[in-house]
Amino acid sequence: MDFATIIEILDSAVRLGTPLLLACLAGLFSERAGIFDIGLEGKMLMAAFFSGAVAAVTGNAWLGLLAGIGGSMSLAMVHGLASITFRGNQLISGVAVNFLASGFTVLIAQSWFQQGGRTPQLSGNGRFEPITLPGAEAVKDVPVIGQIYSNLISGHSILVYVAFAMVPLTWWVLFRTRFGLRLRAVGENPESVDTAGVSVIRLRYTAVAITGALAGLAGTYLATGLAAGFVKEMTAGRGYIALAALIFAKWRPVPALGATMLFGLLEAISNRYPNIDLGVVNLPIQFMQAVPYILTVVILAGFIGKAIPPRAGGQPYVKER
Amino acid sequence: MEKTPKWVDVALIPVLNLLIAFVISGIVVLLIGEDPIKAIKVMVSGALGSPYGWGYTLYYATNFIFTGLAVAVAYHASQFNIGGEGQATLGGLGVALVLLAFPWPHWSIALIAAMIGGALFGAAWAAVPAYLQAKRGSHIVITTIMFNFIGASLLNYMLVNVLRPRGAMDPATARFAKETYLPTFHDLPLIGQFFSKSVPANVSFFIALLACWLVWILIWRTKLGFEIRAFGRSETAARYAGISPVKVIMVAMLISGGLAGLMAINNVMGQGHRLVLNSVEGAGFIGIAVALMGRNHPVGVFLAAILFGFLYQGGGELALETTIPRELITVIQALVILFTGAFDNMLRAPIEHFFVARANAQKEA
Amino acid sequence: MVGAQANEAGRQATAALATQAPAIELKGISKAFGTVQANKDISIRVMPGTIHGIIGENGAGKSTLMSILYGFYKADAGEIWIKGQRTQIPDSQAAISAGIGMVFQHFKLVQNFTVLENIILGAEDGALLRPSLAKARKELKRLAEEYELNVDPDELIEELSVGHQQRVEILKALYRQADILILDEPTGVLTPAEADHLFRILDNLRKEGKTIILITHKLREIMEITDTVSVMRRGQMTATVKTAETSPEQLAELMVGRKVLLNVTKAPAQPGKTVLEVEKLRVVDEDGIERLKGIDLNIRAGEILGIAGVAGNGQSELLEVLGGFAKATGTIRVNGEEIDLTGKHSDGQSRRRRGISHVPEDRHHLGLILDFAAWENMIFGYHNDAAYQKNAFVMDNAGIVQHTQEAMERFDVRPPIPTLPAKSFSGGNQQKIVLAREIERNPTLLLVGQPTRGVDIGAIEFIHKRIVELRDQGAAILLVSVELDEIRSLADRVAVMFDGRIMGHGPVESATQTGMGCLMAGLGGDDVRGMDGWTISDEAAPEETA
Amino acid sequence: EPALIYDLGGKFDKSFNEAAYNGAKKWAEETGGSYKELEMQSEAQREQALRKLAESGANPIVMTGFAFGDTLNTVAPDYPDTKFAIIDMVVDQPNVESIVFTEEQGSYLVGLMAGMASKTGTVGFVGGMDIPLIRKFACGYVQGVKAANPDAKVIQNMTGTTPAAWNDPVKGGEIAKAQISQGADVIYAAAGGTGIGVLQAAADGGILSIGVDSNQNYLHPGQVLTSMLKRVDNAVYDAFKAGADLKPGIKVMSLADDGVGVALDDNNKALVTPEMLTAVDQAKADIISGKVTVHDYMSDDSCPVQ
Ligand SMILES: Nc1ncnc2c1ncn2[C@@H]1O[C@H](COP(=O)(O)OP(=O)(O)OP(=O)(O)O)[C@@H](O)[C@H]1O
Ligand SMILES: Nc1ncnc2c1ncn2[C@@H]1O[C@H](COP(=O)(O)OP(=O)(O)OP(=O)(O)O)[C@@H](O)[C@H]1O
Ligand SMILES: [Mg+2]
Ligand SMILES: [Mg+2]
Repeated sequence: MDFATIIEILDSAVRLGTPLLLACLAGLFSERAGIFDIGLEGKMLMAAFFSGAVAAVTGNAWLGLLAGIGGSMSLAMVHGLASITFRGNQLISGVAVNFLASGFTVLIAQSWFQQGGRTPQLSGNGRFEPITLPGAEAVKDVPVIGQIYSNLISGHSILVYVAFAMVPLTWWVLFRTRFGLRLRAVGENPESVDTAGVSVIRLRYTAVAITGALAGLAGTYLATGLAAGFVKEMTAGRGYIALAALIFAKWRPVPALGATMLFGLLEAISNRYPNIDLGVVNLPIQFMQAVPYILTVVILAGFIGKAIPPRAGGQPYVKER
Repeated sequence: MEKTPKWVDVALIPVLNLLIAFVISGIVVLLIGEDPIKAIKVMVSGALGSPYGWGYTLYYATNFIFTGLAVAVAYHASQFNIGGEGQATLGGLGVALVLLAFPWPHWSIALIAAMIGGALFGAAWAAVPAYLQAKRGSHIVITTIMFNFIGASLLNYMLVNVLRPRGAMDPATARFAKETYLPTFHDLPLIGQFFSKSVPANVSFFIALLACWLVWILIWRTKLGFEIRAFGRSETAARYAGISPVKVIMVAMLISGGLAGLMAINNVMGQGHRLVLNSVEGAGFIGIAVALMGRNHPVGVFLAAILFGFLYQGGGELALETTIPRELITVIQALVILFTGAFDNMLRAPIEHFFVARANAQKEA
Repeated sequence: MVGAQANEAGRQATAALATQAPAIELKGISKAFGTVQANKDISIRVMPGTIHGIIGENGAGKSTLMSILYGFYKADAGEIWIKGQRTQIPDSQAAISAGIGMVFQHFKLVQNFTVLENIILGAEDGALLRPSLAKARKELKRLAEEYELNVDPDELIEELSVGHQQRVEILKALYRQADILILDEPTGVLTPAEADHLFRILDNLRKEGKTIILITHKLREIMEITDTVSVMRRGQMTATVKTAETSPEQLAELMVGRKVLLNVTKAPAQPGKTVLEVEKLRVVDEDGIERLKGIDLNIRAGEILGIAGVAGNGQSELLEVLGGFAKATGTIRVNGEEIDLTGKHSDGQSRRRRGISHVPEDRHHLGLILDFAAWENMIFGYHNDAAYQKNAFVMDNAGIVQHTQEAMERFDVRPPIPTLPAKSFSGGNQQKIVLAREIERNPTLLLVGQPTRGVDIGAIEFIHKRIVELRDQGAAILLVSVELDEIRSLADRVAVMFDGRIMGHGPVESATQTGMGCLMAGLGGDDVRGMDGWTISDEAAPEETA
Repeated sequence: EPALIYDLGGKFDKSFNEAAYNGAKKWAEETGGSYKELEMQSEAQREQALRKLAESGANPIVMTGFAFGDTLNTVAPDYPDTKFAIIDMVVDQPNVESIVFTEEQGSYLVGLMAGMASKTGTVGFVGGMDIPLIRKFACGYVQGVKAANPDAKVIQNMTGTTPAAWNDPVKGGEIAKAQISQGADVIYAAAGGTGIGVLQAAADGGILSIGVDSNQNYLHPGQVLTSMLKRVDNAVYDAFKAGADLKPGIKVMSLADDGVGVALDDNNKALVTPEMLTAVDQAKADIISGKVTVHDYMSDDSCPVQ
């Protein structure tokens, strides 16, 4: 395997890891605030559809982005209503959100475009095209550094750079701002926040809304960056992988970057080398596909560093029994 | 809270929630420019209007009874088994392996063996998450989700690389021997004359009914059920009483996984006659809705399974008879889960408030 | 406000104010949780610069009332006046603005945050944390000096002892410049030394002119520190009196609604052979903290051993180990046979088969399953007994209901309806169900924890009578209670626990109030040595060093 | 009333199933008749879908895709009076017409063009689900490429092992990008809906692509070299037209009877050089005359060239 191939695989890993990263950070906000979210998949799917649809109709990817975020946020609000206002079971709500998105996107897509649940093919401004960073062309032939810069770092869609920027931003918000302090507190012990005179409900809704926005970015990237339009079930389990990455990263932003890129890399490798022959064993593609889930179970089992979720996670905040 | 009559909890609230889900589904149908009334008509006549429709409705219901019971049993032990999908998938593998392994002389013998195979494989797929929950406190919801995906990959591997007959293109096993085909409703005495040869409902339906009864006995009549319920209601009290949490979680999840795996006698052995990818078709997830609606009671599970069987079959007909895509069913299903599950308190709180106020008023008087 | 003069001035100012308006005035507060009327038409006034005590049985509604004052719950009816002003307190933010701070019975701290982070939570100065943290650090230092409230600002809460956590809670309130401080049962979790320290702090705060409401179950504390005291019973305020003008006896009577019988009439014990022998019993909990540090004790047939001590000194763990749901090292013998402490037979079922019955301290979380019907609760823990099975497969539900009906009648459970869920019974009747279940087995050894907590006086007498009856039938009984009076009136012998050890044990007759009090604090001075027939542990520190 | 069942890729996959749809549409427009159609949602519902249509009296019932083979084999005998047609699979039943195509021939032709159009000497192939049928495409393609340039390298990838491989444009795009980075400058996608992602990635990467089944030249005008036409539309049209008189047995649609071919239209006019045209015409004539035989992978499950 030569250097160019490695760069190419890493490049692919970045592209495939980006939706996971955005979705993972999305989940991070919600779960850090004590709202479990297994509905990331649904929110991404909804965003993928609305961004694809609006971008197709208007020919403007930015409008698509807005619509995608809107679609994802509306599901986030359903989840918020269920988990915060009605104090329902967050897991059940997540399951419902996934189904809702899965059915609703196809239903609407079919009604709007009559293309069997897909949106028209996007082109030109309807997509977030790759951006060539300044100087990338110039240094293309400089060995190693130049190759890394022009082939790996440059040449992604704007949403990829947004996703990467979200990592330090998320860290900063979470650990360096008042909002972050309160958000973490509400996921650990909502009573502490409530008795400190801060509204648990408002905090949690804000968190859920941020989750919606980030999951919206993730879905939009799928439909308008990675692909050129929406097809049904195009998230293909990425929401669950993002959830796995979140656990893998123990609900922390920087490890989330590592986990999602690892899972992106696994996908990139299995794209290029469907069967990996290790000499002793031949790893079939199905194994490669299952690796993120297997790793997550191992982490959950606590054999390699235990993943402890936010203490109040999954429980509705109920003052009166 | 105990002042609210029981019928409110088991009947009124679920029915109202269901109504809301249906009304919103109707609005969705309107939104996509179709006629909801017509949609209902098509669904009702397609699913319930003929023996053909019933044959399919009951076939689907059979699947949902198994997965619904699976969710319910685990729920009584306060375990949210979201892995019914994976367990049923593996159950299918178990059934297929059993049926392909031997030249079974008669369906009845094959059925018993297949039941053991399906249940064992389903239980095995629940065992790891159960063990991790019991021993290491790993959140069972997340591990069972992960196991759904791992199970799908495993089945994919088995079908593509191991079980696919030579020269065949689709990832599926060979057909089972004719001797192992389960009698369908058409083949049964008395009712056979009403059903055509093509209906898939088969003797598994009666096994599902039996499973309902056995689950009822288990939960409400046996020592084990007592321990499961006690643990489910109060883990600390169960420990005080000397009930082993590990035992209860393991046993409940193994039974749950086994029930989900048993579903395969219906869809794989009874209908498909071979194992294909995704033969479970989301029944594992529907089991959650079924258990929620059925309030985790076998009778409720049975009724809810019939309802979802109706939705499933009716939805299939919709796709055929109208331009409404079959995904409408997914939406209805989502809304039912949402309203009977996650939004349950929306109606419950005001209704209970009403009854509490009434109780207080009576107390005053 | 540094310096004695300023202090003096402040006190005078508040004293002047005291003659004008109460710091707090509640008028007609009512609150219901579902069908439970937790507070009913409650009115009280508290003057500034005073400490006001509130006492009442468990469930009387004390915490609820204070939570309403703090905006944590919303009252169904009533008015709140702060410093002479009608004040709406819809949420805690409003309470904080009105200068109210509260230390809850169950602390509201974020376990994996530092002290500093907990302090500023909700009281940050701006959108960024850094300046707030710096300011809080400085302020904390000042407060620590002023009120002897030392805590390491960078320590995680989960690393702190309970006493220190409580200091953080107080600091939280002071940081928010509270001049009205509510403390809900602050000493329940403290060692006597910590409690004394707390009272010194409270005294300092009072001198500063702050108003304090102190909820406690301990009459001693009320008498020691409060200026005025209110008594609550069943959601109502039954009396408010000046502390100086009342006595513990009067308060106790007000609390339970009638004269308290301090003694149970019982015949002298007729101890038989030794039933329970415990040697070198040690328990280490999940966090690695040693909860029992080598317990030795024994109980003979026909006697009641009372375990006294401040809650949290290992009594609960002792019961849990004996009852079979906590692991331990050491030896336990029942009727000479050693009991499995860690292996396959170390569970509650095996203990029950050996004739050990257990009435747990916490009936809601351990003793009962509130959603289960009375008949199910009546066999809970004994459900595997052959007597309750119809055949190899199913249980004899009808038979169990019948049996329950009879037991309920014998134990005067009201209403005697076996199919009613446990949660529909009142606390006293719930406790009777648990007792019926455990006592009806005729155990050789009965473990009882807090048998009359939150139970009304009529039921208390009944329960005490049944326990003594059981003793007279020859059972060995281990009684754990935080109520010294209960220990005194029921037990034949007393052992005092402190910090996971038995500090001393001896006959109840020679136990003096002060002597036991010293042992409960881990002290072993002259008061203790003077008790006839008592064996005192070497661990008990001579009084002077404390 | 005839009926058409689409496979999992869905009616509008812009490829295989869409070709079938176009055939049915053409028939409906010409005859003014109406037909029933059904899209498969899941593997397990094949049988119900077939039976449903058969029960409803539809005749003939046409289905696209080999995956129906096994199911049809059990269902067809139950409805002896109904005629079935299955595309891409041979089902030996008295009331079934099995329609198969000589995809290796069409793929040979586009391979020829790819080999000529490639400047790097490296071309790519992206298949859908890894099954003999798709290897047949690949093998024909490689033979064509080598005929034009014996030194050319062909990078081959399959998208997956399950039917989901027909409908994963994101993965298709990633595979195409990988091939581009390995030097491929023409990529042939035989992957149903997944191919859309391949064509997109090729267009984004500034290289040429080759579509499949339907004429996909229009998707990226000037960037799709050509499309390997598989006249599924004709097959459906013919079956519908035959109606109840559909002739059971195997029907092979080959280059000779325009069953397969290459798409030439305004969209790729500029890309197709006169030399290419000549070569394609020559090869076509040679294949039809038997002078050139293109190896069929499925005849012996192997391919002589790589
Ligand atoms: N959040 C709640 N929801 C429902 N009922 C409650 C709630 N909090 C308290 N109660 C009920 O209100 C009554 C009063 O409870 P409260 O906690 O105020 O008592 P308390 O006097 O503080 O008792 P303790 O001495 O045990 O702390 C009890 O019957 C209790 O069960
Ligand atoms: N946690 C609870 N959940 C639901 N209802 C409760 C709860 N606690 C108490 N109740 C209800 O409130 C009523 C009064 O309960 P409570 O324990 O205050 O009784 P009580 O008057 O103190 O009686 P007792 O003197 O026997 O303890 C009970 O009959 C019961 O129906
Ligand atoms: Mg209290
Ligand atoms: Mg009470």
